Amino acid sequence: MVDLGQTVLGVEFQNPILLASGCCGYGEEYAGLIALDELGGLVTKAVTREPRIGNPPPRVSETPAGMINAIGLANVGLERFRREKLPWLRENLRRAYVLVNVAGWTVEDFVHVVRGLDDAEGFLAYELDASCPNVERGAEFATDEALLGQLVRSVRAATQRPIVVKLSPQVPDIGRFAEICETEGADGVSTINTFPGLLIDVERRRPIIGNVTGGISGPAIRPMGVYATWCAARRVRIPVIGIGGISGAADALEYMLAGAPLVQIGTALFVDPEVVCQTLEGLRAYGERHGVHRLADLVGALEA
Amino acid sequence: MVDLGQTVLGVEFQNPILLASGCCGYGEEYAGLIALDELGGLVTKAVTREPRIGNPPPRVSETPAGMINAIGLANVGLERFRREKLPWLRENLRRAYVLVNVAGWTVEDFVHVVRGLDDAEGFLAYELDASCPNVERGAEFATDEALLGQLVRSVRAATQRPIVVKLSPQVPDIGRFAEICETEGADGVSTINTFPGLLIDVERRRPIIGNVTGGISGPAIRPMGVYATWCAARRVRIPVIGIGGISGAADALEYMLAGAPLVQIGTALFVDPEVVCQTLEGLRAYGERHGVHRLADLVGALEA
Amino acid sequence: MEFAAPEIAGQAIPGQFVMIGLGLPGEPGLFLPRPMSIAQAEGERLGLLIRIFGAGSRRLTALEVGERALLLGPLGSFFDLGSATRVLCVAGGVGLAPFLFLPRWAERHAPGNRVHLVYGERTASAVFDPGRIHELAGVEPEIWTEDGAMGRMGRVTDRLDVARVDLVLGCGPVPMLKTLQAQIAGTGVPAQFSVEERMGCGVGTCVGCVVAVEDGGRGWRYERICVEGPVFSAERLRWSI
Amino acid sequence: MEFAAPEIAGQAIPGQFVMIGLGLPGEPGLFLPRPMSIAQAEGERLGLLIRIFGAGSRRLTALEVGERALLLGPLGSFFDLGSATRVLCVAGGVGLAPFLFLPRWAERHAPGNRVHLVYGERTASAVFDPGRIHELAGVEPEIWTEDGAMGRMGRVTDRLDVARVDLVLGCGPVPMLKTLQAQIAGTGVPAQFSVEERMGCGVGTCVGCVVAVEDGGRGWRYERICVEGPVFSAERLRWSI
Ligand SMILES: Cc1cc2nc3c(=O)[nH]c(=O)nc-3n(C[C@H](O)[C@H](O)[C@H](O)COP(=O)(O)OP(=O)(O)OC[C@H]3O[C@@H](n4cnc5c(N)ncnc54)[C@H](O)[C@@H]3O)c2cc1C
Ligand SMILES: Cc1cc2nc3c(=O)[nH]c(=O)nc-3n(C[C@H](O)[C@H](O)[C@H](O)COP(=O)(O)OP(=O)(O)OC[C@H]3O[C@@H](n4cnc5c(N)ncnc54)[C@H](O)[C@@H]3O)c2cc1C
Ligand SMILES: Cc1cc2nc3c(=O)[nH]c(=O)nc-3n(C[C@H](O)[C@H](O)[C@H](O)COP(=O)(O)O)c2cc1C
Ligand SMILES: Cc1cc2nc3c(=O)[nH]c(=O)nc-3n(C[C@H](O)[C@H](O)[C@H](O)COP(=O)(O)O)c2cc1C
Ligand code: FES
Ligand code: FES
Repeated sequence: MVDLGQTVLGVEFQNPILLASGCCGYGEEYAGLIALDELGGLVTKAVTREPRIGNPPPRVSETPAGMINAIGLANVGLERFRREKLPWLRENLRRAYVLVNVAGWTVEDFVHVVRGLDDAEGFLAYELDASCPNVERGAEFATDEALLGQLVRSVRAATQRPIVVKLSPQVPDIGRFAEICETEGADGVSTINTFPGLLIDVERRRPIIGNVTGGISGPAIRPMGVYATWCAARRVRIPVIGIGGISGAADALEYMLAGAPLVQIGTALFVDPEVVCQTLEGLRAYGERHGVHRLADLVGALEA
Repeated sequence: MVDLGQTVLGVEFQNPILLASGCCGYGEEYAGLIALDELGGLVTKAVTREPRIGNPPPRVSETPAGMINAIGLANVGLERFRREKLPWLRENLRRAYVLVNVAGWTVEDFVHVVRGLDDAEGFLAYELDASCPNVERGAEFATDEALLGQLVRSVRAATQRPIVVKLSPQVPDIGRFAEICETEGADGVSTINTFPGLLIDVERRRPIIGNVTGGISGPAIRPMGVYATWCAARRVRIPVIGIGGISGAADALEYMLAGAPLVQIGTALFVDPEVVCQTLEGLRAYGERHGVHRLADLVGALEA
Repeated sequence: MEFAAPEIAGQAIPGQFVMIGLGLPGEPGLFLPRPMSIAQAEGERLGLLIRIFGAGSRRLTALEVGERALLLGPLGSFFDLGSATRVLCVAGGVGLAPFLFLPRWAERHAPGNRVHLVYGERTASAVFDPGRIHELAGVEPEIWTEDGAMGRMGRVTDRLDVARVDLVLGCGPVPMLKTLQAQIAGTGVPAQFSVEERMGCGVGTCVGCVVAVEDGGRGWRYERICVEGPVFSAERLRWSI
Repeated sequence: MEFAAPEIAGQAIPGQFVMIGLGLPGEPGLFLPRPMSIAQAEGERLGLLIRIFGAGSRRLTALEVGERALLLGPLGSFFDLGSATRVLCVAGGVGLAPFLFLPRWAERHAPGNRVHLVYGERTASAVFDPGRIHELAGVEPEIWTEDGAMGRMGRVTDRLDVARVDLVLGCGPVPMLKTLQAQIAGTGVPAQFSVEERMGCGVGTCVGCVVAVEDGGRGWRYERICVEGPVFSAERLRWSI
């Protein structure tokens, strides 16, 4: 028997597989298709201070070995999330952990959401989506060192729960941003969010996506995600959660070898919800084939 | 008849299709396979001050809808390039234009190569590969605003020939970097170079690439390249050359609609050298189908 | 095209759809699965009517006997016949798909209906064989083509008489549905439209597939086509905003 | 596997290779073309011997009759028999490929050779049918398996007698070639090895496929396997550095 467990953020995850934010709604939608409680956990769709209707459609389309999305953080907002979604998660996920993805445009937005949820039950930690475009001073939190520091510091002061900061790959040196998170008191970072992209319908000479630009995810970005994870993991002691293009056990293992004790699966869920089961089975089979009794021993084991 | 011509960098390119640096050697290698003189032009493999043997193998491998490479700027060096490679280009490319890709680790490296080539014949312009890692102060020229400004300024002072600066996509705001190039006197920018990536052989727990990390190219990065081109073209008046994942006419048109009068084809050449012919035919067919007599009219014609 | 998919076929109701793809790792042009209306559900067999638009549908229609596709469904809302007895189905192009399934399903599950099917295409060459429609759906379609080379000349919405029906069902391109919506407005005849948008998950998690609908008098809101739709009450549709 | 490729087959010389892929847009696991040694060239037909390693070779071996693959070649350097009359070919695993082609080619282009083929695999189940080898190559292979379940037990390099040959040709895994290189060193018998590396372009433009070779006494340098190789004089090989 291979032990898939990982001790991260102060708790024991039964396995390293989480579902990525925005790709599993609030869990409920996938309940009939995926045995959610068999997972390490899931990360909710972003929760913002107010409900958001999101961007005009089309919001998604296909790209080479991936997809583009510009959902525009459509979500039910803090109040309804707490009232309607969190109870379901609390009831239905007993062994899998929930991370609540939080988004905002000002530091105050984030702090407001965190304060509004902090005494509720049914989740372990926050994942701060620091990659919303057009925030204070026109940048993104995840691409501006000073802004990011301020964000993490302020959220840290607002909660005792673990904070994971989700970083953007669109920076020259993601390790530097991971360091800032660590210094300011974050408990982990997750790498990576999507890459900005533009898809054009050349027949109509118009963007395919209603919002013009969107974020690219899926297998296409996996090598970039593994790179970012490796860069971040070498620079900080806090755990790095690997994300980007994971479609099976071999992909998850790349991230783990690069230094991630946990990983998240996003886009691949849309292609085949069975990917979760298959990945877990694949990890067990790998462990058996290689005589690895604790998968945790593989974290960061890349010989480079 | 559709006119594919583009007036850029002070000359008339017979069509917008160039071959990307590092993907067509010094031209000669593809001479038997591609009618080079039917192209808009080609960009040579990087030329550095001294010859370079490059990185240990493996240097290339496949990624989802793309490839990773870590050639390490292996090249014959300034002297041999001038003596052995340039004369062939001068003799064989009469209508297609040659851009010489120049790389280096210090500003002085670039200036040295440019000075060493400037009075030679057989090429139109320089493309500065500003994305070599580990240059002065540890950054890349293309990810450090001050360094990039200094590079362009110095090369500008060294030559009258057109200078195109090849930018890295690994920055939060590529438009800013394009502006710096324009301000410092560059005649164009080209977007994009590869994304850093890491590919791991999980069975052996080792990186697949000898150099550990490499650059990701191919269709996988096309939406990011089109995005970068669109961002840059909206911020500068100098021409933007579109690069990244182009594998046919529709892809080239995405870049043109996003604002690029010229484009470069790289990785797709390895998959099928015929891609060049097919792209040219596809552009003509598109023009006829849409009643576009001058393809140049499409540049930046995206309705967004 | 026909697929062996007993679980989906057994539960399908007209108007519902499936997500069909190649699973992981996918192929160029068909990475994400595509939504397709259920056009037949007989025993263990599921029938789809797929028209070639782009790379995805081209690959799907090239599937060969013995090849496997990944099917998820039945998904979404469906046409609700309620107590209607005279049902008018208006199909534009491949919007014909659900109406190949509906009449026989109605016979079985809501007997006593009279279904009239109006089906239009731009050109005669695009028209799905009327004999085959009759065979599959059990009704004789009234055919319109814009070039007049088959059936009546013009658009399906050119001569619609909604006065003598209890329910109008529509599926087709947005301009057709908008015209239909305008024609029905004020007649008091209820209508249901099946609408399209590019999809990611097909099950409501990605919030990718929205359409603007009336929000109970308080303006409009987006609803997910894959969960709240694809069939919406026509009067609620505000399209993309 | 056999392909109709008259131009390549007509020009091929043993040791040369082709780049074989699916063209654009490719498929998952087979985007870049793969180098494959030419294993047969008869008339218009080109034969390849492809062993399944990873996704790329799996897809290639799944090609069906009628499907099209993109072939570029013949590429690279070749085994140069010179005036040798007693040629020893040492093949490890799928390194057998060029030696399925060489003996008959030699009969035609450099008659008077005696070719002896030694071929090893880890297990008997991996061994390419000896009868078929005889049929294709026209020589009786001497077979070695590490488990001894077929032919002699051990490795091809265990009992090589290079004293009585004029030329040794090797193709197989690097450890095998290194052992062979050591055995030959000092005997004065010339040897040529076909070596492998991951490739991009196959024609010399990307400088992706290098191996370290002796640089005329001045240390070593990298040479491209697709242009200067894949066949190198054994004494020059310094492998990856
Ligand atoms: C609920 C629902 C049911 C559907 N039922 C059917 C059906 O029964 N038969 C059928 O052939 N198609 C149906 N479609 C449309 C189908 O899902 C695909 O969108 C269509 O086949 C084009 O896909 P593609 O992969 O070929 O296009 P792509 O390769 O992605 O793009 C090619 C072209 O198709 C257009 N296109 C892409 N997606 C859509 C979309 N969702 N809606 C409208 N245009 C689009 C693009 O604008 C583009 O011009 C349905 C869609 C929905 C949402
Ligand atoms: C000149 C030359 C001739 C060749 N001739 C043949 C031949 O006749 N028959 C044949 O079956 N193969 C041959 N190969 C190897 C072949 O090109 C592929 O590398 C091999 O089939 C594995 O490819 P893949 O796509 O299945 O592997 P991938 O899916 O890329 O990877 C799977 C595994 O294959 C290994 N691998 C990948 N590329 C290479 C490589 N170039 N060399 C060694 N290992 C590699 C990887 O380490 C990995 O473990 C030749 C290679 C060269 C350079
Ligand atoms: C449709 C969609 C919606 C997303 N929404 C969010 C979000 O709300 N917050 C967030 O931090 N990331 C969001 N992401 C990013 C993913 O969580 C993940 O970082 C990214 O998709 C890369 O992983 P993948 O390649 O496995 O999908 C979204 C991604 C997709 C595809
Ligand atoms: C094998 C290889 C070598 C390259 N060498 C260089 C180089 O020397 N200088 C440079 O500026 N870009 C180099 N590039 C980057 C390409 O010119 C191009 O920017 C990138 O590959 C994206 O385009 P593509 O997706 O069409 O390949 C190289 C790319 C590849 C694949
Ligand atoms: S397609 Fe994902 S919510 Fe509808
Ligand atoms: S494979 Fe490109 S140089 Fe050899």
